[in-house]
Amino acid sequence: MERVAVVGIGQTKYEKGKTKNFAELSYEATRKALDDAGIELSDIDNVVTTTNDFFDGRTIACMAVAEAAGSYGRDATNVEGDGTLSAFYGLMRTLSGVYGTTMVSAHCKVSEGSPRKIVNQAFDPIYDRLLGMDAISSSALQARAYMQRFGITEEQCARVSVKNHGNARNNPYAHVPLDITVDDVMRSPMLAEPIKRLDTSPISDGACAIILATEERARRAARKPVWIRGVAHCADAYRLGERDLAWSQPLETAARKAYRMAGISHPSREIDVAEVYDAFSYMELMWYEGLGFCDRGEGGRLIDSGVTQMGGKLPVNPSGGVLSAHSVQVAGLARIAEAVLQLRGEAGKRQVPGARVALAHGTGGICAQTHCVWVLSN
Amino acid sequence: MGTRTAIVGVGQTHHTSKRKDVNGQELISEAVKRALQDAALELKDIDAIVIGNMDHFEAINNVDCWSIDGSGAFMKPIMKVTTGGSTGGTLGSCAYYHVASGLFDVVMAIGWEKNSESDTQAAISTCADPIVERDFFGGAIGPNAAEYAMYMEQFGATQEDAALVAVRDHNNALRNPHAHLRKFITVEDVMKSPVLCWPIKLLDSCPRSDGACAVIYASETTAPKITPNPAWVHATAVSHDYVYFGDYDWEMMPTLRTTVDRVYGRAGITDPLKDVDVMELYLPFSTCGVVWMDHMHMCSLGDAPKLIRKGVFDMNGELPINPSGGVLSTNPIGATGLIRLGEAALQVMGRAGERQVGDVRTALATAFGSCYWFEATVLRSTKP
Amino acid sequence: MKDQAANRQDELLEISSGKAEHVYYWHCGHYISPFFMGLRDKKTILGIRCSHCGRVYVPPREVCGRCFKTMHDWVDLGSEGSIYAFTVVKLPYIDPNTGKPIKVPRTDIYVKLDGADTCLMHWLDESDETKITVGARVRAVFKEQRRGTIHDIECFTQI
Amino acid sequence: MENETILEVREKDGLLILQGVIRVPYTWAAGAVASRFYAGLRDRRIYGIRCPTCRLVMVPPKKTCHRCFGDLNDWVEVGPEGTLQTFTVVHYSEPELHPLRAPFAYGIIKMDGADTGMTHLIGEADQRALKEGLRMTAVFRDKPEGNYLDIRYFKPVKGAK
Repeated sequence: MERVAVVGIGQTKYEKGKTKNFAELSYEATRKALDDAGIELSDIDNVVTTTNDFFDGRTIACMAVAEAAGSYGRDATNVEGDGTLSAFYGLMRTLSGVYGTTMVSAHCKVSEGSPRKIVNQAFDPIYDRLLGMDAISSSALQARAYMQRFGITEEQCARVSVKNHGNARNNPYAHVPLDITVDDVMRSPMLAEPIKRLDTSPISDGACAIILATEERARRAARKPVWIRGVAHCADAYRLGERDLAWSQPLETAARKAYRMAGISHPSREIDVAEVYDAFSYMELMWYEGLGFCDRGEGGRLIDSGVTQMGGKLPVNPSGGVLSAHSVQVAGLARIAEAVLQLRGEAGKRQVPGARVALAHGTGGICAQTHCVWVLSN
Repeated sequence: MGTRTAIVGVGQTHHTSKRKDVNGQELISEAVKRALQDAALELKDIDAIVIGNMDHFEAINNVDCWSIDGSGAFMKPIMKVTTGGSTGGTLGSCAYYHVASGLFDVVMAIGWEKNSESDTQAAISTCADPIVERDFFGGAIGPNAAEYAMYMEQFGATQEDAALVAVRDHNNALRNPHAHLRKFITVEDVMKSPVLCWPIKLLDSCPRSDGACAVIYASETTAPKITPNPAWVHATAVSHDYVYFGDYDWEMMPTLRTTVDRVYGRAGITDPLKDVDVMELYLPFSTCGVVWMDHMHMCSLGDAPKLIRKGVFDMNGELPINPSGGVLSTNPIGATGLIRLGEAALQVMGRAGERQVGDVRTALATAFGSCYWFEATVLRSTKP
Repeated sequence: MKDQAANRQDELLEISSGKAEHVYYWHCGHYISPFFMGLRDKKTILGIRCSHCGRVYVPPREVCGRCFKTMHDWVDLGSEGSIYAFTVVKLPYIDPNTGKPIKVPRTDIYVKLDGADTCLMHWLDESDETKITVGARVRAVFKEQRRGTIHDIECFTQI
Repeated sequence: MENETILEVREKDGLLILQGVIRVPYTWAAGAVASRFYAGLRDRRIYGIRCPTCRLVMVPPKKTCHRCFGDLNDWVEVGPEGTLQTFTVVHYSEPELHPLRAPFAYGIIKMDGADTGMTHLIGEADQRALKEGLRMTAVFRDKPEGNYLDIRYFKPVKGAK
């Protein structure tokens, strides 16, 4: 792969009930990304937006943000899914030789619709949609399967929540920074066993944008470029009953491919910081395993060891992760943006000192049916 | 420099008004299997998949995830792209960029829709801004009807001119076994058909169809191994400039002009009538087949009716348009733009059967949707 | 591969969504809110001008897509303009807001308000297409009871 | 002129929030395979479909194997009992979605003779006694309607531990 860099990023603060409409929210992120890169829209030659027609309450939801994302007068397209996939498409356009500088943006106002009903629409209308499952109840099936198989405890999951909400206190963009204990998580209301209120991510509105550029174009940007070293994505089977819910093979497959591209053979040693898609606390433990940060079934022990805390050898989600701000399809793009800040050494109070290689991860679908893994370096 | 890319296989369903015998995933798998068969490939040869439709037609969230049984994306990379009516074009260019990036070798684009599963106009009306424009947006017909009313006023075009386009596309469909509507019609039939949105009548309009289409793209190293006659992508372009329907400038059609100017420029086309052998155009209404010809530089502003009356765009004319029967005869919306690309590719590959237009060296396919957004691709039998 | 299991058609089931209702709370944001309040409080239509290129947009929005600059220059466009384009809808499609067929005929118009560069979509109180002309002057008819939506304008009427 | 499609207008800090709604009904074709599955449920029989290549019996059935992409038509009856693979007890209420009142349970049940699990509701169970491996059996709806809830839920087999 030729060298492509992330040269600019922009995020809004993630909150519930943001007063800006889709376009205003999207513009805030794209404007910040341009200013961050020190370039103008005229330097951008194509745009990838990210939408979800159900969350936005309109079909062709990308119409609303076309101007605000900078589509006027330039080639634009739209991905529906996690922001890591739009960024992947942006990367491919940047590499194609047709374009050189790509704006990738995502917005979502989860608070405007009915998220549980919207997630329910991801189930098969022919079969199990009528069961009325949503993200919490379906993920609870996965959490149980995973914890049961490997002896993971609810306290270990709670530790993820404590860590990430605590980290969020250092992130001015985070929605839910909290100073909590494992006890607080354990005592929070039970939603769907074993998932409790504080094991879940919030309903957040927000937007994020990143700018990708070829090596030649990256030289024009004001910031130190952050290089994309490896990216891959992979999908599991659709039906929950056909999947191994306790082990994510597509994550391992995507990670291995991304590592191969990046020349990484020992992820836990070579990666300095990771931003992963922890929509529920148990997920972060599963992703440790799929990403090869530890052996299969060792996710609980890894969190216990403190390795993934700030100050540990491999801090995971210094930003507070998705548990602290979950603006659905924005969340994966935000992981990339946070990884970029880390590699630039501009992550402020959440900076992992001396970070040189960072991982960003996004998921899509019920119980994270698809995974996308990014490896970046400075 | 990116990897040169070609279309090497096309598969589609027999499009029809309602496929009760298959659900969405099963419909998709038919197109996928036919595309694989067409390219003599197996699923394991496909490195990545892109899929698209318009969400509110079937109310299925995360279609990429849902599609696995039909798309064959189990343990493969799959992503969903969507831009409304132009989704099919968006899919084609997404697959193209997958290969052009050098990251994937063989990539399949899948467009599909089961328009029978909801009220098409209701679902499409939700694309207008919900609080400003939705209630005044008569589905897709409204703006196009308004556009032709204006064109008739300005240039003295008639409803019969549009009817000629309807007759051309509908009757071309008689040669296409995959077309949804295959019925011989006359100008009189069109004129007598019921008015939907004045001046657009039933036979001026696209149907709503259930159908799917899959198109396989491959890199310059692999494409020649798959087929001796790949359809090479020479240029692809898009213009998505508008946010509100009220923003559009129907007199100058800037997004259409920008799109075609970009692809003509990139592919070195100066006179489309001479430089292009066949076009598969996303004309959702016969009226578009009149107005848009001007802006595609086939003639000067207002002269399209003259060319149409002369039969320039008929099967045996100077530049045949829509030998497949076009959108007027087949419209599973998320697939429609991809069918244009697939049909254009079949023409270039010389595999269009009864609807083949002689020896095709250059073909152009377009897609249209949303807020007058356009996409276009130029395919050639020669490598770029 | 057979496309149609036509002989078994009668056994083929369909699954219904039932009434399928999805409620949304759309934030009008910082530009559409003043626009709707203008309709509600002053019976006037507000646009916004790009101080860079001079284009006047209605409905107002934050950013001029061409210049990619924030706009601040609000313009009172009054309530009159001309018909840029129109269509008479005769197909009683399902109204996505209600799930019931719309009332037809219904005339949708694109109004070029005086002083604006883009059009506002709305209804015209005339459904006989022979009595409507492109370019005809129209005026917004405001409702008595207004609450801050696009329907504070009842419709447009030809002057 | 009839209109007012906006249900409610709220004003907050000088800005407006409009409550609107989308009411587009859908009718999904089950297709021949799912239709046959539902015909089976009408007779209180649960059918799966076998992939001869992958040697897997999938329940509910599907037309194409997601693993080898082969067409499937080898129907097999499975069950009537199966084992619970994973489950959750739901404590929150979402009346527009949930067919049962909270607290209730969802589970994935692998029917005897099947290789894939079926996600469904769990009823008539001591929720605190649920565990992996529990033997379950389907409870059918009295008047089948031709959808997934023609199985009302799965319940533990009497005396099962």
